[in-house]
Amino acid sequence: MAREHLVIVGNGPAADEAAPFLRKGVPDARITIIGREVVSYYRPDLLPDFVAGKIAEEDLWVNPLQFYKERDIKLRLGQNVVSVDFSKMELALEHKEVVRFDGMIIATGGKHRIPEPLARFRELVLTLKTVADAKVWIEKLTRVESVLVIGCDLTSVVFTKAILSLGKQVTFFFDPSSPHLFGRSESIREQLAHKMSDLGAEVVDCSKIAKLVQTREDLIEVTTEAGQFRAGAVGAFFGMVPDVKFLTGSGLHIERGILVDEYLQTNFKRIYAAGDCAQVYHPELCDYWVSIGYSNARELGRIAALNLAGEEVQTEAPLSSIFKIDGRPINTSWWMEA
Amino acid sequence: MSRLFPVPVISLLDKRISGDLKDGPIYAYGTQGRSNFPTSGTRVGQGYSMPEKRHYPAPDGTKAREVVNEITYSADPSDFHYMKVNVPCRSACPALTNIPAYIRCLYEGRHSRSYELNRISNVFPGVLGRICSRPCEDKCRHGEAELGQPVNICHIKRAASDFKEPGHIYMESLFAPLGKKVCVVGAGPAGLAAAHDLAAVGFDVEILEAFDKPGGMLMYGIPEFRLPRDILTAEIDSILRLGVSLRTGVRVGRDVAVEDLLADADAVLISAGCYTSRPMTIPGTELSGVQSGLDFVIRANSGERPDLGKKVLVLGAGFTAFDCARLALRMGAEDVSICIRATEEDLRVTEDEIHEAKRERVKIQGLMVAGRIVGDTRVEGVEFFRTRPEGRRADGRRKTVPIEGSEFIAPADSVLVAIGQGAQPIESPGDRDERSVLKADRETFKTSVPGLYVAGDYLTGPTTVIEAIAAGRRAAEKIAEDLTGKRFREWTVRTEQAEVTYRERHWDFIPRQEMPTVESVRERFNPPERETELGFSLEDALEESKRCYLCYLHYEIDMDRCIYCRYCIDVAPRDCIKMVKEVRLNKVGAITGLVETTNWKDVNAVVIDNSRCIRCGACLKVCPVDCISVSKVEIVERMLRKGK
Amino acid sequence: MLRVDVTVEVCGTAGDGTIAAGGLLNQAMSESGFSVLGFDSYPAEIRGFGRCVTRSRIGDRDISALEDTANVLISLDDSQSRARIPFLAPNAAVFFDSNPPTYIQEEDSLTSLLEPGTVLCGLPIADLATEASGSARGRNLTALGGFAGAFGLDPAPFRKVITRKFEAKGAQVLDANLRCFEAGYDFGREQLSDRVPEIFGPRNITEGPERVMLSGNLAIGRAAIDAGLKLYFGYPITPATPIMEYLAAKLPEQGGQVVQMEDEIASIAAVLGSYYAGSISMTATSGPGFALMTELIGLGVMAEIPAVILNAQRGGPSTGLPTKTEQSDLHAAVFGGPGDSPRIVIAPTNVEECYHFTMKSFRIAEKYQTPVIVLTDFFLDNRVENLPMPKAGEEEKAHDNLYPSESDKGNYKRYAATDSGISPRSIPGTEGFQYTATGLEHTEEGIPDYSADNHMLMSAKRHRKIQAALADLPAPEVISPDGALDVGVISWGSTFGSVLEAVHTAHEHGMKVGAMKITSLFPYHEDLIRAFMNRCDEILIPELNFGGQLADLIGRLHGKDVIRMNRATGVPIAPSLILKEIETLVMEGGK
Amino acid sequence: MRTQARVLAEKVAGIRDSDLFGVRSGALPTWCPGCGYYGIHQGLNSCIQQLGLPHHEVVTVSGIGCAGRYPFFTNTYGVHTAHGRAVPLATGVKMGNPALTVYAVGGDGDGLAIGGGHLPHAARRDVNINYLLFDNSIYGLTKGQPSPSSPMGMKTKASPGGTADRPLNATLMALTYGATFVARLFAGDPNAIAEALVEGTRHNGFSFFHIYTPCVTFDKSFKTWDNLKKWVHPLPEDHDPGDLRTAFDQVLKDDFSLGILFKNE
Repeated sequence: MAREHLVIVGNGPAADEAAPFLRKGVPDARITIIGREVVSYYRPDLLPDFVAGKIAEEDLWVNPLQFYKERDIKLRLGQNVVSVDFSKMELALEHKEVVRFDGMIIATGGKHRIPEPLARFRELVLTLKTVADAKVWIEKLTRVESVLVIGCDLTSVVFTKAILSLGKQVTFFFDPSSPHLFGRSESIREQLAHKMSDLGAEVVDCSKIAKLVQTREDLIEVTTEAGQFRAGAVGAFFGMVPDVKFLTGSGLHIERGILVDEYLQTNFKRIYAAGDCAQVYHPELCDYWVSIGYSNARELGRIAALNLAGEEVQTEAPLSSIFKIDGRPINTSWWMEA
Repeated sequence: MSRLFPVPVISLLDKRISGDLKDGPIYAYGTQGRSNFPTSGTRVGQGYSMPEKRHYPAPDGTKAREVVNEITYSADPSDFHYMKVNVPCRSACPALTNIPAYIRCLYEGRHSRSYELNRISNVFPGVLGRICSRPCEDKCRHGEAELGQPVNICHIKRAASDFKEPGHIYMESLFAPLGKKVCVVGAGPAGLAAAHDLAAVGFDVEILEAFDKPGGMLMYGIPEFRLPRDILTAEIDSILRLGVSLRTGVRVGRDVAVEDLLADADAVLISAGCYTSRPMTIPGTELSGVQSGLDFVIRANSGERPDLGKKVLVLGAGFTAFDCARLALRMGAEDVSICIRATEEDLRVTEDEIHEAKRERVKIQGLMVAGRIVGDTRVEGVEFFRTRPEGRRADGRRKTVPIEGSEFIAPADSVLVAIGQGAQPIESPGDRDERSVLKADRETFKTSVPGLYVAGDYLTGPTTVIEAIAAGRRAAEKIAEDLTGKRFREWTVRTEQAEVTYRERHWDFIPRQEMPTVESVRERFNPPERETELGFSLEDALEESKRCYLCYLHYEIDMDRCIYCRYCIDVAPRDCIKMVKEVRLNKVGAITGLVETTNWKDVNAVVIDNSRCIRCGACLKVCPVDCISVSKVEIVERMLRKGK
Repeated sequence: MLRVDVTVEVCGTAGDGTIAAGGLLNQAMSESGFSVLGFDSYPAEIRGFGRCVTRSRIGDRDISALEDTANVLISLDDSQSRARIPFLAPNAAVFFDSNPPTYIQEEDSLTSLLEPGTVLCGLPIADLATEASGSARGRNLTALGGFAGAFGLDPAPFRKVITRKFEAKGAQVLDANLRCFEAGYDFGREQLSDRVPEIFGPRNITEGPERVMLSGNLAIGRAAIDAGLKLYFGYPITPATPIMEYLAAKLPEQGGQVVQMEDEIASIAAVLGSYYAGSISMTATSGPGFALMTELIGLGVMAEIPAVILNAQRGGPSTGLPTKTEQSDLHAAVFGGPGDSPRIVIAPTNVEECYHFTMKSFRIAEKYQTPVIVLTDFFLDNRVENLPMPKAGEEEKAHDNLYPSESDKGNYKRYAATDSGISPRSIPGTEGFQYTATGLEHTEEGIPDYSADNHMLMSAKRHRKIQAALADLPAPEVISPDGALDVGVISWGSTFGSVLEAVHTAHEHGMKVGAMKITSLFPYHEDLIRAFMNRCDEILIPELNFGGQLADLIGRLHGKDVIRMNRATGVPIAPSLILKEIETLVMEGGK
Repeated sequence: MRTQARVLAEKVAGIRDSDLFGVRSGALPTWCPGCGYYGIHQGLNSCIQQLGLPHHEVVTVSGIGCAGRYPFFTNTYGVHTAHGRAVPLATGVKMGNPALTVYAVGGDGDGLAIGGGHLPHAARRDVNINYLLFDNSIYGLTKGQPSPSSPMGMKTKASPGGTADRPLNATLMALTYGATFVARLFAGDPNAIAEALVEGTRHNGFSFFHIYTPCVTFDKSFKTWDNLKKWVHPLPEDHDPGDLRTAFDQVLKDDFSLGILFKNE
């Protein structure tokens, strides 16, 4: 009789937390992590520091390969799940390999959201999600002095601080028209605005970006209703949208993220979702909430693993409804997407 | 991914398959393909040159026939079944549009003919090329798992209409006047399609239309930014020019009684569509600022510019809801949300539609259901419950349940309710349903009153344009039969030998061409009626048409000459050629299974599985004994001059 | 120590162009200034079964060996490459087709076996090749390109060697192949270069009761007749010809036939054929003809077809001394021919034995389904003895083939690996027991199979069978007083006659001497021989050859070196010579 | 009609019931896809079936080479012998049990080179076996070296400058050696092969079948499917197989006229 096969899709914080717990819970199962990036797990939350040069690339890496060997966890890196059939409990990889599984934790996290009209100038806009992105920034920052940060999510704040520390000049755009974490409360925005300018960023509260033009290398001209701006580089920070496209049509309940109950189980048995890609329903709230940020992701990863291993662990009342940034509590129980 | 909301395939094909309709004999039996060698019985070494004409016995033992390069016709159910399985796009089309043929025509530069091939089966190519629900693309073989993306069939159709010769006029094949009159009520897609077919077989047709312009939902239900009116009117005119007379502004049942019409004509067809919006049964719908989405769209399409305020909530999940939302933005609204019970995945619209709507900043908010509309005289907002998805309904759509105590209020300046429409009762004799709408048989279209017929959405409830057109055409066929006792056209499967494959392997790797749209959202909004989709350039259209596998081509191996060398299998792009032990058939003689084997003893035949074949032609090129033949198989509508 | 030390494996099924790709890789890398050592292994089949693997070790200094682990695996056929995974170094890079024509299950896939840390380099090999050239034929070059691009190797040398290889085939072919390579190269550079480790170092390294008179031959001929021989196939050769002539006169009387074939190869082939068809037959020849037969004797051993071959030894090598006697074909008979091919070799020492051993050979050949070689020599064949007409008892004549039982029908194993090693042998015309006899290594069912386990199993079976034959083979005879002996003389063939006479004389002189006659030369009765040797202080082996072929064969069984008495004279050894040798040995022993 | 699934199904069922392929073994041939040998295989199968020979009374003997593999793909008794030795071994089989029907198969290398010495004697001995020579003018199993029937100047890995030797004409040889049944055929026409084989098998004596076949893997220039199809053509209508002289004339003036060239009962 073949060993049962538990698959973790994604290789971010949630996945990384889930794997060892899963191994503890089910000592003799096959465990496979399937990650799209070719590199093994690293700390995404440290990327801004990496860009700022505060830490070296090695500092990003978390586990040596030995870690996975010891725990008999199969790493499939640079492999991309393109579809899942939950009736057959099979998933298909990009290179057309079909993998059977008996249980699954989906922890694909989020991907960057670039709303209209910026989307039309996608190639002029940089983001920060992966090591690869970070390296692009590092290379860029060797050549440019000014950076324009549009839209504000958590990363944008940390990132702004990081590049300020490099002595670059930053123009920080609030785009109220585009909903984001702080989109709900004026007061938070003001406070944040102050914080930013204290740090030395030029803060502009303005929406309606008309167009971006690359006037010459390392110079981008941004036309907005609040006038013209120039910057060496433009970064877009409108938060993440769950990376769940490959699941459409699979019959999995998906709204923004993958809908899961308080045990992080989806509408399929033994299929769990954790981290940024999960949209967790909580009975106390009578509503859904979405985890944001590194620590929440790890926590959810752990819970999903324990539950897949047969325990019954509930998520606490929205963990991150009180999510602190620079001491300010932020409600992330819900967020919008254009 | 294929957003598959079930589109019922028109029953005509199914009828042929189920063998209920047995018209027309099987004309002849197929050629054995090109040959360099005698297949049997000849003295050793005879006749190595390619024969000009050859005789082959028919499998049923009837005497042999000339068949090389002969075109054969068949009404055998198994052949219709073959078409259904092997030309998936076409069987998916309610109007049975000959998709591979028109795509190929376009590629060959015969743009007008390409348009005509469409016109023959779906009457409104220019219109459908823009707004069709494209059941075909969900079934396109190119969209199968390892093969990539479906062919952009719909937009090639538009290209055919865009690039046909200017002033192109389609020469209809007409029958002599019959001296009988049919009156069609409602100039919508169904009505117009029916009128066209009736006129074409020689009836004197008059259409009565309640609005002051013909077109029905095409004219009033579909926003102009999707469907420019000149395109529409041109195609309506090409129907009217068959001598169909049109009276607009006449509301049957009010301005004129159905009885009178019946007295005046040999038959009356009611195809009045669905114009009554389904009322929302929650408190507050009477408040000002709340209106039916359909009414809003109709007003907007009649040239009005209703003021909706800044924040608009649209309740509904269909195309109408999206029309409302996108129109609202064009009417000056700033913050428009479509609120749906379930999730995006359950929307009954195409992915492009969602993408474009989002680009125009329409927000789609899921998992919420309206509890009541709040406000004292004017709408101020809507109170929603959160919902939780719970399995699916029989029709495959998602079930959701409201969550107790999850109420929240979303502010709104106006609310558009687009939760579906129904037919409007018309004053007339005949049995009616509980909503006092005329009842009729869905196959024969007959009502309880002799000579009175009902068709289209009015009969079936809201469907798609292509379904309505198909319905209209079927109704016309029935009426003609009832009134004359004969048939004017018949469906047969036409098989013609094809010497070439028309394709090149590398075409299979061309990526799907996407429809270019007006980039800037701003430009889209002024003028608001500007068409959002720009249409393919000729280059794009040609490139896209190359992608079509041309599934109407049939590949076959002649076992009499096959040496079982498996060369074809070796070069096959996928598991489309099989070593077969036996072929399983169902009761009508259609293939239900190829039993494969790798036991050499049991390999009785090497068979091309046309339902897997991507018509790349690789096998044909390598076959050492030339035992692979290609033929072009199409369902055609043959005119029966004498009638049957 | 090598700064650059990379072992690259290209693996695919024969027909994928694996060997070609490996060859181009080697050339290109050496063109680039690396030093390269390549090793290919591929089966004879073009298609079907058969894995092709090329290994290339690439370094920046001279290399003198192959590594056992590979740093890079380029897979042209994942089903074959899977077997190479265990030979991959940690962090190896694996190149494979990322868009195969159909879906594959995890348990059949390459990627599912990879250790954590293996660098996955998937590229749509077939698609790229087809896009580039219209066919997937060039995919080996595309894969190669992907490898080169990924590691950022200089494409120029690759282009150069590809051009060199294909320009002869015309511009089109060359162009197609180049395009395939480029397609892979570009993909590798753009998509894969960021993931592979930098193992090639800096580029462009440039360092670098009524008695009758009977001869041996006649005895053999009579034995054949008495055994019921039906067919004799042969080719004239001294000293065997008389056998054919005798049979040509006698065989027709009993419905048999002598066929003079075109050569010895045809003769042994025909013998095997008739035995396969179920009728007994034989051939007789001498050294040169025997040499020609060795390949088909191998076939007999492998396909387990009986055959009786009489080798009348004469002086050699080559045409040698056609009319002189010698015992120099022992090794050729026992070991002759390639591969582990155990066969039965018996040698009569006198005319009577010529009769009985020939008789016996038909039965043994059939019972043990293998060629039996009867070694005589010119001297034995041609000398005439007077002896009672030898007559074989019925049991001696009895045929002894193991037929398959009806119950085997449906799952007949022609080569079943039984304990005895003997498998049921069906005869053509028997329904339901069709099989193909083959010279290829095969399974118990007779299907070709080169797997290690199978070759081990079947080799063991064949050796087991031959050893089992000892039960039916004549045991060595000892002529000696009891107790310890100063000298033991061991001999075979015609020479034994001389030995026997010499030893008898020695006994008369009161010497403690013994003689042993060995007639079963392969297999031989090891324990009996050893027992005899243990009683002897010295072992003397006189032979009519230069090297001492019997001494070589059994000498090892003695505690110390045996004393060889070799004569390459072409004439029999006189008993006196042997006796003299014995005396000297006894003297020395006494001192 | 071609779209008639019924016709297809009946056809396949027909083939199954005819047991045409009962002569095959269960093993899938290891020949390259597209190999001409499949055509010959097809021809021999239908011959055995047409003659209604019990499979256990047929012995197929082969040498080495791609053709050597033949016996593994049939349900008859078989011997896969050493290189070039099919004919003498087949002789032994036939003489060993004359009740058996014996087919010897081999390639041009097997039959004209290493085994070339056996053909004349099998012919003059007129032993009642049937010898099928698969002539593709190339060594396939060893990956493409020239064979005794390769045309002069043929370039291969082993003859980069082109072969210097003149090709052998197997048909001419067989006639010369006095074979009593000689046919020349083409792998692309299994039906013709079957018919010739039926006649040849009935013939009491040595029957020689010279069969042109391509090697799709290693010969891209000479005996390719396309070339052979272009070249081959039937013997003249009036050709008299009873007359050795006309047979010679045919063979000397035309390498590609196919059919039964000579037959002497």
